[in-house]
Amino acid sequence: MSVLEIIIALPLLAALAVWLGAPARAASLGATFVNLALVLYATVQYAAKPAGLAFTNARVVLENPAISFAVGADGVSLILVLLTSLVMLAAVWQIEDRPNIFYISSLLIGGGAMGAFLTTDVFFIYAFHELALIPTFLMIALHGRADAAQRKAVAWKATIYLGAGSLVLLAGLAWLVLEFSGGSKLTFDLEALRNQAQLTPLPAAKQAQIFFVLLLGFGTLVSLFPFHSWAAPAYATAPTPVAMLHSGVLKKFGLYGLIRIALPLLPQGAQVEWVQNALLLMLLGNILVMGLVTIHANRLDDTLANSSVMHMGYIFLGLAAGTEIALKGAVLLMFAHGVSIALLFGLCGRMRNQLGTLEYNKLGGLATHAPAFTVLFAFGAFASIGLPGLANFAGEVMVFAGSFTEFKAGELSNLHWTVILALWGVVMSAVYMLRAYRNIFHGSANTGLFMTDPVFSQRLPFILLAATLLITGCCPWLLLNLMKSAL
Amino acid sequence: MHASIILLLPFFSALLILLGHRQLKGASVLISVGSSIISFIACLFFLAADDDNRLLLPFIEVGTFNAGIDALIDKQSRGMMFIVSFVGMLVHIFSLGYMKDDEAKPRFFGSLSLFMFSMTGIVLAGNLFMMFIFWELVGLSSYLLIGHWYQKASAAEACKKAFLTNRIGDFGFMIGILLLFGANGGNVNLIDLETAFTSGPLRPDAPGYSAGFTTAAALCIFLGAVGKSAQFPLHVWLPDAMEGPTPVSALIHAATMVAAGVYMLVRVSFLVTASPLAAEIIAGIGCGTALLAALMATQQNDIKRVLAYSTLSQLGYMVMAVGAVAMAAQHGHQGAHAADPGHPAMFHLYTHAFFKAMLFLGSGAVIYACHHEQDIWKMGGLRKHMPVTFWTFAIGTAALMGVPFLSGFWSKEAVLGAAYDSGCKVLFLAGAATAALTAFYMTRLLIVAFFGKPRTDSAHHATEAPMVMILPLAILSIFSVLSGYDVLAAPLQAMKPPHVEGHQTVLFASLAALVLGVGAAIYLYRGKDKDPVSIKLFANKFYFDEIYTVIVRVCQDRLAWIVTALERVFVDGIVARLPAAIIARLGAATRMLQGGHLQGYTFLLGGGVIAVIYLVVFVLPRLGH
Amino acid sequence: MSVFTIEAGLALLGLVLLLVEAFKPDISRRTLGLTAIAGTASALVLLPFCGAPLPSFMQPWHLLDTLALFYKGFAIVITLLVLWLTLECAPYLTRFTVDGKLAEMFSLPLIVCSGMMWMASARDLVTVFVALELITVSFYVLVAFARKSAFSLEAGVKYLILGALSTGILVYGIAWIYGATGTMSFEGIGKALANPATSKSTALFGTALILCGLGFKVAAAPFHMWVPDVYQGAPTPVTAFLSVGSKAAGFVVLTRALEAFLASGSIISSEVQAFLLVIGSLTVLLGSLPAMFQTSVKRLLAYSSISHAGYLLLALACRETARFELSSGGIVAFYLATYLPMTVLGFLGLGLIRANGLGEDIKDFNGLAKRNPTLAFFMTISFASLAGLPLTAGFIGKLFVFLGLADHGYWGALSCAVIAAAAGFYYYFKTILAMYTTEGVETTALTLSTASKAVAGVLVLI
Amino acid sequence: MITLGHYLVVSGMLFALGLAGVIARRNIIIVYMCLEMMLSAANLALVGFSRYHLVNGLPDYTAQSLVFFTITVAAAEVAVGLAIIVALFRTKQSVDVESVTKLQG
Amino acid sequence: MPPLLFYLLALITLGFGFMVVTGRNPVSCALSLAACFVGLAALFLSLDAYFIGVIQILVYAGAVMVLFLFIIMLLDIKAEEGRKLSFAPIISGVLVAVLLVMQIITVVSSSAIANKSSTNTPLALTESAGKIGRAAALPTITNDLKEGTLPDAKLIGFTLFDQYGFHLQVVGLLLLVGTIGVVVLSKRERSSAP
Repeated sequence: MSVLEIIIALPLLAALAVWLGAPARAASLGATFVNLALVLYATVQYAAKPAGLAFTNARVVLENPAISFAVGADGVSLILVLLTSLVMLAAVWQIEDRPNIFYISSLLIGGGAMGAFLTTDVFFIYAFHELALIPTFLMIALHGRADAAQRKAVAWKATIYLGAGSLVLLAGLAWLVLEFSGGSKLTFDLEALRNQAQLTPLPAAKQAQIFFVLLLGFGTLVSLFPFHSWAAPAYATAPTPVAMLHSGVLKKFGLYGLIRIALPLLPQGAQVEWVQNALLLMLLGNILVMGLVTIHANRLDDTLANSSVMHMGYIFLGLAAGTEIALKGAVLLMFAHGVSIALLFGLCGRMRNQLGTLEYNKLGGLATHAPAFTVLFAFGAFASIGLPGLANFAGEVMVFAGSFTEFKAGELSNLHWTVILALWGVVMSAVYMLRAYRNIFHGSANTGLFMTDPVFSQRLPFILLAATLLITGCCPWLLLNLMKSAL
Repeated sequence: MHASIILLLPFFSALLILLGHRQLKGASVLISVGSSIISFIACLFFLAADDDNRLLLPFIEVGTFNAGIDALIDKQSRGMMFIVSFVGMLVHIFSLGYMKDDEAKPRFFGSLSLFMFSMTGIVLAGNLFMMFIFWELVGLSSYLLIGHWYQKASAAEACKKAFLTNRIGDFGFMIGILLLFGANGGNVNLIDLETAFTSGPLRPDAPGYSAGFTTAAALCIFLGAVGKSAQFPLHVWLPDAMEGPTPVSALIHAATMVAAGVYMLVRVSFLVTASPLAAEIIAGIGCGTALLAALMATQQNDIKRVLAYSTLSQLGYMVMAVGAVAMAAQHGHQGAHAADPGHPAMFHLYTHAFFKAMLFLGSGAVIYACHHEQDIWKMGGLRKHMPVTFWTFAIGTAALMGVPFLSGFWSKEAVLGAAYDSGCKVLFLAGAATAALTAFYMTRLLIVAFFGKPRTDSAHHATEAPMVMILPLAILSIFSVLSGYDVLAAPLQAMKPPHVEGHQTVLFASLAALVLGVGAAIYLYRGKDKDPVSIKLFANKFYFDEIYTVIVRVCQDRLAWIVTALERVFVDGIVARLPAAIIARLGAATRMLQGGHLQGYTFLLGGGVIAVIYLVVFVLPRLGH
Repeated sequence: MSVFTIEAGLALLGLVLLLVEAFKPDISRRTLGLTAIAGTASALVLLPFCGAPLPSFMQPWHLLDTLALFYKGFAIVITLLVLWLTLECAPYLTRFTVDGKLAEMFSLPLIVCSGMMWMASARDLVTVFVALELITVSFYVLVAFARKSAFSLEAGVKYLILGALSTGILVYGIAWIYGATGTMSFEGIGKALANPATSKSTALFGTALILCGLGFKVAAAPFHMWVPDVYQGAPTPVTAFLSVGSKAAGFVVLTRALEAFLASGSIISSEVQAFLLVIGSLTVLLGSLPAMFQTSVKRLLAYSSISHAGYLLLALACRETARFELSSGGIVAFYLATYLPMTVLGFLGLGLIRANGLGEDIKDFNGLAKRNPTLAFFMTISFASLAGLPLTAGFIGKLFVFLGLADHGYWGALSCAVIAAAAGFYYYFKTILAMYTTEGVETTALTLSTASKAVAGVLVLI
Repeated sequence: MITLGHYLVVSGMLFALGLAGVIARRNIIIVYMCLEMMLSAANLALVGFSRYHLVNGLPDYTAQSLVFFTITVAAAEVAVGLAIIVALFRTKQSVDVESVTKLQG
Repeated sequence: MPPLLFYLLALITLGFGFMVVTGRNPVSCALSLAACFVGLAALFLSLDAYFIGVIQILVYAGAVMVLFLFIIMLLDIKAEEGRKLSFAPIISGVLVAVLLVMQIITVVSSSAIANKSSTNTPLALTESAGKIGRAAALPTITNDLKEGTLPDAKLIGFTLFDQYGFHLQVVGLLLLVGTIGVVVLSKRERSSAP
């Protein structure tokens, strides 16, 4: 019995309990609190001796093909689990007088993400993610913020995209399993596969093919350009907790999968020329195209949703660079982006509930009446445009630096040009974020739309996230130490 | 030790104030001012500290990449540190009076402390990443301070503009840092970089040296300075930044932050020196900015804007000096104007900091006295109403014009000297012209605002500002007189360049320019109630804002619109809608099979059998295995 | 004690029930049903203890290997469930039967069950034919059983004509195979096919016909077109029985026949294999694509069962596996084993909703989550599993199929399967979504007998 | 010279004839007759094969017993089938295949 | 057997079969089906399958046909005179049939066993008398064989009860099910429900 198993089980059990009629808010909050505590405990434990997989434990499910419910955590997964438990706590906390299904789905999504991040068996990694997708879809379709027809359409779009993506992913994983199962038995155990991959590495060309399939599969889940068009409407429509959890946490699964499965098993796959160029093109699409799209958005939720698509580009950049610095930067960025976007979506949800609209030309001067709210929002906004001192900066700068480690004075490779263009994306994100900030909070207070600060207890979840941003922004090494031996 | 106090004290006060100002209302002001005073005292000790470069805080250490918060303590940082903390303290004190009845005082002082923190960071920065971090943070604090009165649309726009313009600069800065980072094997520590460029792998005669790279790196870094120090073409934000409270303008947009660009350039002057092309471009842009800004200044009517443009042109001066010195160095005039011990740009920065801060504070006092009236044509005759302000203001003006034996005189001469040595006459002449223009518009300002008779009753009832505001003015005026002399310069490590002889031309030029400018101004403006000359081009700042608006609208909004449309149509259409449609068609088609007619089914069944037999018996065997 | 006892016993029980009902008309249907259930249950309990070797005279046509045992157990389980489902649905079934009598609904399944068990261990075509016909004829009766409902009757007619047609094809095929190989036992056929002297075209002709005949039974395209209509028309328990029981029966025969056709060195193996691939791919597509536009859940399930048959065929196609020990027989068995609970669960929900006086359209599922969370929960699980969502049994089955195909490099078939699966996500989720949409027409709480709760719970656990 | 081939062709034609009838006719009873024809065609093929597949000099009677079963089964099928048809006629007053087209799509 | 006879029988079978398919009046269809089956039975006889031939006549031409006729009469189904026939099914039916026949002919012509005939594979009755295995238990069979007559019925009977005893049971069960079915499906509702 490993602590990780409790961490995974807790939210799911809580969800079940709520379904069976336990007091929703109490149960959920309790579960998430304990969960966060456990995660922190595990993190501290691990930080003491950050090496390899910890808290491992495996229960055999099937003999042949060998599938076992194996858990284990290293720095990367711990960071993501920390993210999950933080966001889940905040998401559950900020729910106000909503039906139980809000709590249930939040817990399910959170628990699914936990499972995906903590299991070390390809089968379960995949399975848990899918498990988390269902409530997302249901919630968008049932409690989304649009008229029934529209939100159903949005939900369908998301589901079809994600479903298709998952199937491509499944194909890719199946291919991996078939290639790397040593002996005459299929095995899904990541460690076994990795060992086999090290024993008998594939020719680079083949690695490239498999990697590309995985990239498409995972990429669709992360809204990699041009498979992104599900994301923005989905987030804009999704109920607040779902938007927070999916954009903040669940979306990171694809990247996690690439880092955890694709890169170790196919070390040369990402570096093969055509794959890398394709990836660079796609992520530029994310950054530049989506950047412009975001600039064009004129509602807060659109801006946020598109921006969260855009920022994936930087994480992919980290993967494309593939150096240790860049990868760790990418992980850091995943964490940072998760927290910041969750914070922003949470606040955005509050605004929508109180004001009923998010259109820039209808808003203005909110800072006058809701200063605390403004400060919290500023934390999120400035974090997401990569202001130093807030979490995202460290990640971004590491990604950039990591892409420049093998740079010879004089010649710039495609990667370097991509980085330079990506840097322009930073400017663009400043453009739209400040525009949003100025239109909503600055200017003369619009008397028609009036909003006050949330009560303190409702401020706490956001404060939690903001504090996380600040702390990890000032001391990124706290997280980096966890990854000493990883990657 | 001192370094960390100076750095962290304002940080914590800022944090405390910004997060908890609801709880500690008035106290926040005291905290901020107190911290500024303490750090000034600490800074005095700091002046005596000896050179070193030690890590204060860890930030990122991964593999070859470690960007810590480290302090590079040397002559330059010490001197700059003094300016920052000294002017900063005075501005804090001044603000006590100026912001007395502002309901958002805590926010103001909190941001001020935040600025002190970030500026300190820039000054102490020992590596480029750290410098970038604080580079951005000063951007933030200036954003907050410019937008202090965010209810005013103009202020809201101004702070946005400032931040974005700076972002563009930072874009270049970051690229430059990355280039250096990559080229120097992940080490961007200033000292190591210097060694790398002078004697290390990046020196001109090293194998695999690429001039293009050096120039590119230099220019990218310079772009950062362009943004921060508001050089052409990114200068547009500074005048608008005057929307912020006047003390802010004095501290940030005159004395310190905008000077950070110059400071940074001096820090990396080895890089500039390494690339002739870069040096020329920098010098060119510098003097261009100086000239243009001076021209614009001559037609401004808002007292703060006049000062703002003057700041622009002075910054141009400094940048030009950086370039010029580098060019001179390339021509072999080593020693004379080398970056160490004294750099003309730094020296001018130093003197300029005092008198320009004083001028701004003076204007602040004036505005305060005139109930936030900023149009100089609505003032007049203030000399009698507020004598102290007048005299300090006059001293400042004189210093700025470079009246002999005032601090400005020495520094300006040093800069012109550098321009002269650079071997490029254009620089020198432009510099001289700028000096003349400076004299002209400052005199104009002085005459219009302080002489003659009051033109409005707000000017009529103007009274002397309170003590807290007078005091800093007085102190600053002293400095702007003396800071040119070794008396102050030496202990304060102003990096005063040795006053080299043999620059008669320079001396005469500056004097001539002075006389010319002042004469013209007096002749034109004496006792006038409205502007006798009006040159639309200058008044409208060469229509830069208009041009930029167009560019932004075309290159950003239109483009965004188009791209969005394309994204919706193509990406979404091809990736999502098309396959969906195909599948739907197929589904409908297959559904047709289920007509519900028994005959149809039997036919299908029979046909199926035929087909299967055909396939299995006649086709597959042919295909072989 | 030998398996035969159980098989005969079940059939006998069926007859006894009939007699009882005939001579004691006032006996309550509940007693009848419970007796039948009890009998089946006891059979299930006894099954593991039937290791005893068969009497020698049965050896030639009665094979008793693990596969046979598995399918026997399978048959008993599904019969049990169907009987119980009948009991659950009795209230509205009786509305369509003559005099509200249901006795045959309890006895015929027992006979069918024994038929299936015989089929499971058939080792020659004669036995297959006889057992198959026993099942088919009983199903003619069962499908048309609720004959006062026009649908049931129409379904009966369609099933009758098409079924008889397929029987004809099957017999003709048997004739040709016999002609080509001169024997009817599977081993004999296998041997004969391994012998190059055998006339290939004749053998292929017979094989093709037989495969068509069996393809009809397992609802393989293009012989699937009866499935939606019949499934929709038939009484729900019968539909469940058809979609699981008769399909399973078809597949066990198919497995046996293929063992013969694809015996090592068989001259026609490659053709048969290719044929299976083609048919399988066709089936998954023709099953899932039309399903996307169905409004009746029952019909939807029918289509889904077609596509599942497709997956099973594909599984059969990956015969001797390239590298990994995934025997296609094993995969098929596993797939069916997982397919049983989820399908029955689906039909259970359907039946219960029907029993509560609602229709079988998707919109009748609206707000089910409100009206009866438990049932909604079970249904969700079942549909998710049918869709092959991870962590559900259905996923593993599909995964195996995919793995097998990928392992052999049958990329075309694999892509078809993937497309079908994607479509599957769509229409299953459509139903799930309906269950949770709050704009339910009326929110009358559905009643759900504890027994059914229990059984459903068990099914979910599996 | 009559060979097995002749018989097979005849049975095949009969089979095809039946199939054609099943497809073409609308009267269910006649459709059913055609089905019976197909079964008999199969029987003919079986008997033919059994005659020419001698086991130690005698026809192979396993095949013939299958024929026997087929006939019996056919009889049973006819019984049930006709019962269903009668039921149909009772409700629909018609035995036209076009009278059962409710279930579709 | 003389080819002529064979062709005659074939003609009878197929001809009446054709009439079944084309006939407008159900009764005539049923009758021609009966005739077709008689022809078929004759073909069986020509294949030395006397027993099968006989039961073909008894069961089919007798029982089944009577059943058909009975039902037709019972429901007194009108002839399809008035109704104009729809061509699509007919054409498709013909098409399928033609194709099938073509395929069968190709297969038959291509397979070796097809040209077995009573000359190249004659029945060897007397020789086989010795080696009929368990059937020898019945002396009559052996005797008949020794006399050179084919004890067709006896041999079938023996096979049925020796090898296929179980299947007989199953078929019996099947018939029973059929009966049940008929009862279930065609019993009238008791009008006076108590």
